Amino acid sequence: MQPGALVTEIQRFAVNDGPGFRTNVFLKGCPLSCRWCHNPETIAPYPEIYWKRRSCVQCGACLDACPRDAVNAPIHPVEAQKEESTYHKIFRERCDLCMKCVDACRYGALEIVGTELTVNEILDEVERDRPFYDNSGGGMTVSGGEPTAHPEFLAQLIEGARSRGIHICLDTNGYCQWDVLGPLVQSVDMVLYDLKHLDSARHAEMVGAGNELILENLAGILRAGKEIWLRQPIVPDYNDSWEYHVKAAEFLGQLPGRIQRIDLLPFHTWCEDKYSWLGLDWSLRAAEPMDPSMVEILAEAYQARGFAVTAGGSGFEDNAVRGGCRHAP
Amino acid sequence: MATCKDCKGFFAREDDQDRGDCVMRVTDPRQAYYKAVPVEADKDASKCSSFRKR
Amino acid sequence: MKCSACAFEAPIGKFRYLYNARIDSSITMRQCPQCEQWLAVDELLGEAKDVVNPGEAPWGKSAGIEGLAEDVQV
Amino acid sequence: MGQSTARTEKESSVEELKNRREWWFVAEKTRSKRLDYLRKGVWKKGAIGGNYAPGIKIDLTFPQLFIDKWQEHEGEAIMLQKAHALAHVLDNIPIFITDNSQIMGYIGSAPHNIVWHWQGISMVNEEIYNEEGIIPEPEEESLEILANLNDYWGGRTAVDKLARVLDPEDAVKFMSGAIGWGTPTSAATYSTKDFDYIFKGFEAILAEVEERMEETEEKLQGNPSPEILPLYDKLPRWEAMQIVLEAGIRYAERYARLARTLAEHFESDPERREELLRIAETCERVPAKPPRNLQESLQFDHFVQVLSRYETFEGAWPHRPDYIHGPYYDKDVNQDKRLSKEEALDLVGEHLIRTHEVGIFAPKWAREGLQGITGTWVWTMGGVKPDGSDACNDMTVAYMQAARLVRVSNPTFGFRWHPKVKDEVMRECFECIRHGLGYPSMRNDPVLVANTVHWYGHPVEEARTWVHQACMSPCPTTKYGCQPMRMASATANCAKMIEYALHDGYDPVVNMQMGPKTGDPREFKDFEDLFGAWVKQMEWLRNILVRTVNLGRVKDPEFFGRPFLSAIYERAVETGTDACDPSNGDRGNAWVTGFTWVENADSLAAIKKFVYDEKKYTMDEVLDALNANWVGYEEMRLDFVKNAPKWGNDDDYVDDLMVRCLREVSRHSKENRCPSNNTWPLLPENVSGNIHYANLVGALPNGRRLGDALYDGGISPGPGLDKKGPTAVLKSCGKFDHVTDGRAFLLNQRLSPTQLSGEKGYQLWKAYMKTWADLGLDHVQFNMVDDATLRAAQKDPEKYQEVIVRVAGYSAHFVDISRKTQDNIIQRTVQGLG
Repeated sequence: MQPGALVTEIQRFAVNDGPGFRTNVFLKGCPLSCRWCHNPETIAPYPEIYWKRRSCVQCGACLDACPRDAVNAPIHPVEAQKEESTYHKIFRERCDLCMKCVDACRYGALEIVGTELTVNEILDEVERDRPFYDNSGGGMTVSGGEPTAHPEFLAQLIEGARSRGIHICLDTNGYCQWDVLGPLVQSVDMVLYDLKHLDSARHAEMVGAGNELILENLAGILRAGKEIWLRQPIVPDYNDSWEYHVKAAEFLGQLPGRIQRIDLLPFHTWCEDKYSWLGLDWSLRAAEPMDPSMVEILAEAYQARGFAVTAGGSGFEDNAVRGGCRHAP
Repeated sequence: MATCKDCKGFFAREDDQDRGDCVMRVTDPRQAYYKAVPVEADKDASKCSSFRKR
Repeated sequence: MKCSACAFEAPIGKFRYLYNARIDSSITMRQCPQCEQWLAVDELLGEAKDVVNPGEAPWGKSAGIEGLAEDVQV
Repeated sequence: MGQSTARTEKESSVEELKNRREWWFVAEKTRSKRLDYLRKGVWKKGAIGGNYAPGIKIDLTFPQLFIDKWQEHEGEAIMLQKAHALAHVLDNIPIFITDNSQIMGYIGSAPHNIVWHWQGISMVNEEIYNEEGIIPEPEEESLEILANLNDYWGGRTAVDKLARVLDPEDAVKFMSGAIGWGTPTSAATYSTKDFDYIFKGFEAILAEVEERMEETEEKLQGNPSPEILPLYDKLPRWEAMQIVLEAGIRYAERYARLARTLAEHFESDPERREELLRIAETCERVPAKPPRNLQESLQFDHFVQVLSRYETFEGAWPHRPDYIHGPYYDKDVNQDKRLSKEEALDLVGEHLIRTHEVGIFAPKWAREGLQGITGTWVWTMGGVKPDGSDACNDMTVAYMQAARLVRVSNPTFGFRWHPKVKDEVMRECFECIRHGLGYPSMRNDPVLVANTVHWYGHPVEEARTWVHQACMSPCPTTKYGCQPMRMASATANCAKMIEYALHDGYDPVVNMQMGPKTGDPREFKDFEDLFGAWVKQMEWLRNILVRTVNLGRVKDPEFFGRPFLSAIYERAVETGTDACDPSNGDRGNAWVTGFTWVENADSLAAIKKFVYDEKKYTMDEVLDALNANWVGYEEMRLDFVKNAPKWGNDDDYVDDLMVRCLREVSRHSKENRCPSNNTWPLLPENVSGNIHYANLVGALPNGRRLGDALYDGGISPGPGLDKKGPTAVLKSCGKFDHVTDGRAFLLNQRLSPTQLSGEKGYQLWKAYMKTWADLGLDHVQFNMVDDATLRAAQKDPEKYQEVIVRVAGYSAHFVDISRKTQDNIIQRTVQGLG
């Protein structure tokens, strides 16, 4: 039996995560805890339970099934579904994730998120969209969570994809020792690299760790000459000022190598359901989603320094489309 | 007796003066158009609501 | 099953089946034989959950091309 | 100040409207005044919610003029009798010229009138009494006219006559409504037309007819022999052709006369006066003689379409206008510079409008199937020339641009994609899709040309001339390729195949033994037994439909008669036959339209997995659940829906079954033969049969109950059951061969405007289409989920269960997510950032 890793989703037809049509493999587990995280189900390195309030009829079957009294008693579904309701089905602190409640649910309201898959299981699925990769310069994007949190598995996944001739994109937050990250970076075709804040204290405040290692690794990747797209999530009142981006552009311009593209990703709140499905409170729940035109203004700070920059990070922007398969003769 | 050929809207055919077109302007709720219906020149027009003496 | 509009009671089959909300959900539309009200029914529990008012196109928009170029006239 | 500022304001507001994707208003602001007037002048002829718009009236002048002459010629050969009646109509029906218009011809005596074709089925004729509001005033008088017409035609219509020769058992089953629909007669039909031939001009065809008649009369005077006996019947047919062709020329001359009268006596505007004189000149020239410029070619085309729609109910509009008119556009705009691009666009836009405004009365049940439109008028664009080179031209582009300006829901376009299509043309297609028109549908030309050769043996050069015969099926437009009538009246309700296989041929919905007895499924020892039963039911169902339609086709010249269509069919002119007579060299281009097809694969897969592979349920349990319409078996039903493999997820378990089913049908398609001794392939599509049959198909193992809508689309997965996204759908659909496994396969896909905005949207779509082509699919059409739909989905979630929002890193059923998120997604959609 091959070793496996927890995967939350293998998403085909991804068009904003590297060049062309891609299949995103979301590995579960992340050492950082960004406050705006759009995939909160990928943070914990173990399977979790989604409770989808809109599917729940409050029948109580899960309550009967739970051996640890970790299930909240039924209330009227209308009450539970109210926008402002804080009701959640599972008491997370008492739950040991035995998943008996999920088995008992007949309405699909309880769902396990995180399935252990082997390298071959993942790649068999990824390979299914090969014709789309061939026509768009696409391939597999390993994402998370933080894929480098599973270095051995990731190395095998990359090796497997390479032997099958699949273009590989590593989507990483860079929070990883260089002796682990370096070889991984070397083995992929390109890197999507997150940059959250240049000020380490501000970084730590929102992300849960300082940025020194991340900036060091960024320089390392550039020195190695690997193709890299820098991804900057733009969060209101955090890293959305013009001055900040002028500085960031200056900083990036001085790094020891070329950044092929900078993607500015405007903050949105589409993930708030995932927080509520997990029973987590989200500190940014009340924040307003960002007006995308804001990002286009910020982009000018980078263009002024000659960077290729996108708002939204599409894999089909002019400068992203490579046309055809890299394996073509 | 008023006949079609006495009407302003009657236009005899070049190849046959006994026949012709009765041409009318019509305005409906969406558009305006001219309508033509073939008629005999000697047709009784005394009951025609759109008869206009030439 | 009991009609949530008029409280008429009969086996579920007596409530005329109309259609499903979605093939993979257990909520269906049925009609009360007494008051003719449309009901949203949970087929798992055999219970009327709610009264519903039918829309013009009960099956939703067809996924075909028809009608997409709306014939709007101002 | 003044003009330049005003222009800037106008432009910037157009820009704003574009950003807001308010395409209707963009069109209104950018089209010419003429097109704006003509577009807004259209009386909407399609029914909304089954009812005609206020003000729409049935044209009674037409049937009355017709019957006057028809009765006068009682007893003559049917084609001749009809020719006299039609000529009388064309000579006397009121005609009109709308302000600003340049293309003439309308079916009916006023713009708000629709024609009623009463010669098809008397049962349907009675439907007209159930209509409110469409009987012209004074109502009492009109009703009397209608009653007299119905009295006369009762028992005399084409289907009435056909019903008398059908096998009674077939007739009962065919008419049960459970297994098929359609009318096997050319009284309700559609035909492909060969404009290479037609554009010779009616005078040239008349000369040809004349020659044939002289030659034939000579033979009749010569040595008596059995060979000359059939010639006696040909003479009245040729005479009929002469009568209608001459009447067609006179009909055009009436417009010429009116235009001249207006120019000389009514019009004060010198520009319009000139236009009227040009109209007069045009209508004096065509259809008598070949067209010389774009206005003449469009006018000729439209006269032909109008004339054939006076002859019969044409429910589709097989056409390839860019190919036909392209050379004239090129000459006028590019070479002679007689027309500016804008002037040409006005003509092209009006061509769409003149087509859109055609209205034909249809009974309520048929209108409900075609919400909002008169017929499925799919025009064919692009493609290749007979020599295989790219046929796209400036006219292709002009039609796409005009479509975005006039935004009509009918006609729509089907685009023949091939590898040599230029990028600029692809962009035009994409713009139409992006503007939410829903068309063009994309057709894979190399695949469909090969398909046409495979099934009917058309020579490849001829196959390359194909147009959409109706919505989907390619048909060549050559002398022997043209199809005069709707052989697709063989329309199969395919879900019945699996339903009958599970009920020993008995139909539990209409309560009668329909198909053959294929055994009690409880006795089946393995899946192969069940599949064998399915094959037998499939064969039975196809056989009864094909038998009926074959008979209808052969009898059509006797029961209906097509003088005009025959006069523009080279092979009919040459042989003195009715165009519908299969003996005149017709190569056949028949197909069985397969409604509700995908349920078969999903149902078979569910049983194979749960009953035979995993033995999770017994056949007994399955049948009990189905017989109870799943009531009391909800948990089991959900298991069958969610945990059985479903088509469209790139899952070989069920996809292999789909392929196997199609291969069985294909084998049988070659065993069934049409009157020209050619094949009968299956063409899965639904139009709106998925709704129509909701109450006629019982519970199935895919989890449906009697009453539920069936899946939409011919090979589209069940709504909400395609869990793996659009690429997986294409992959599934690419597993069978679109050349040899069937005639054509309708696939609907939704894309979000967010993904398709900007240049990146085009690049994405292009790469997607390239893969679609590589996978060998023959068809795809895109439905953009616009923000209006999403707003409506918020208001009535139960009506929009299947709307899926797919954005970067996130996708969900729209109705599953919270209100706030929905609002945000709509906002994003409007702003257009991926």
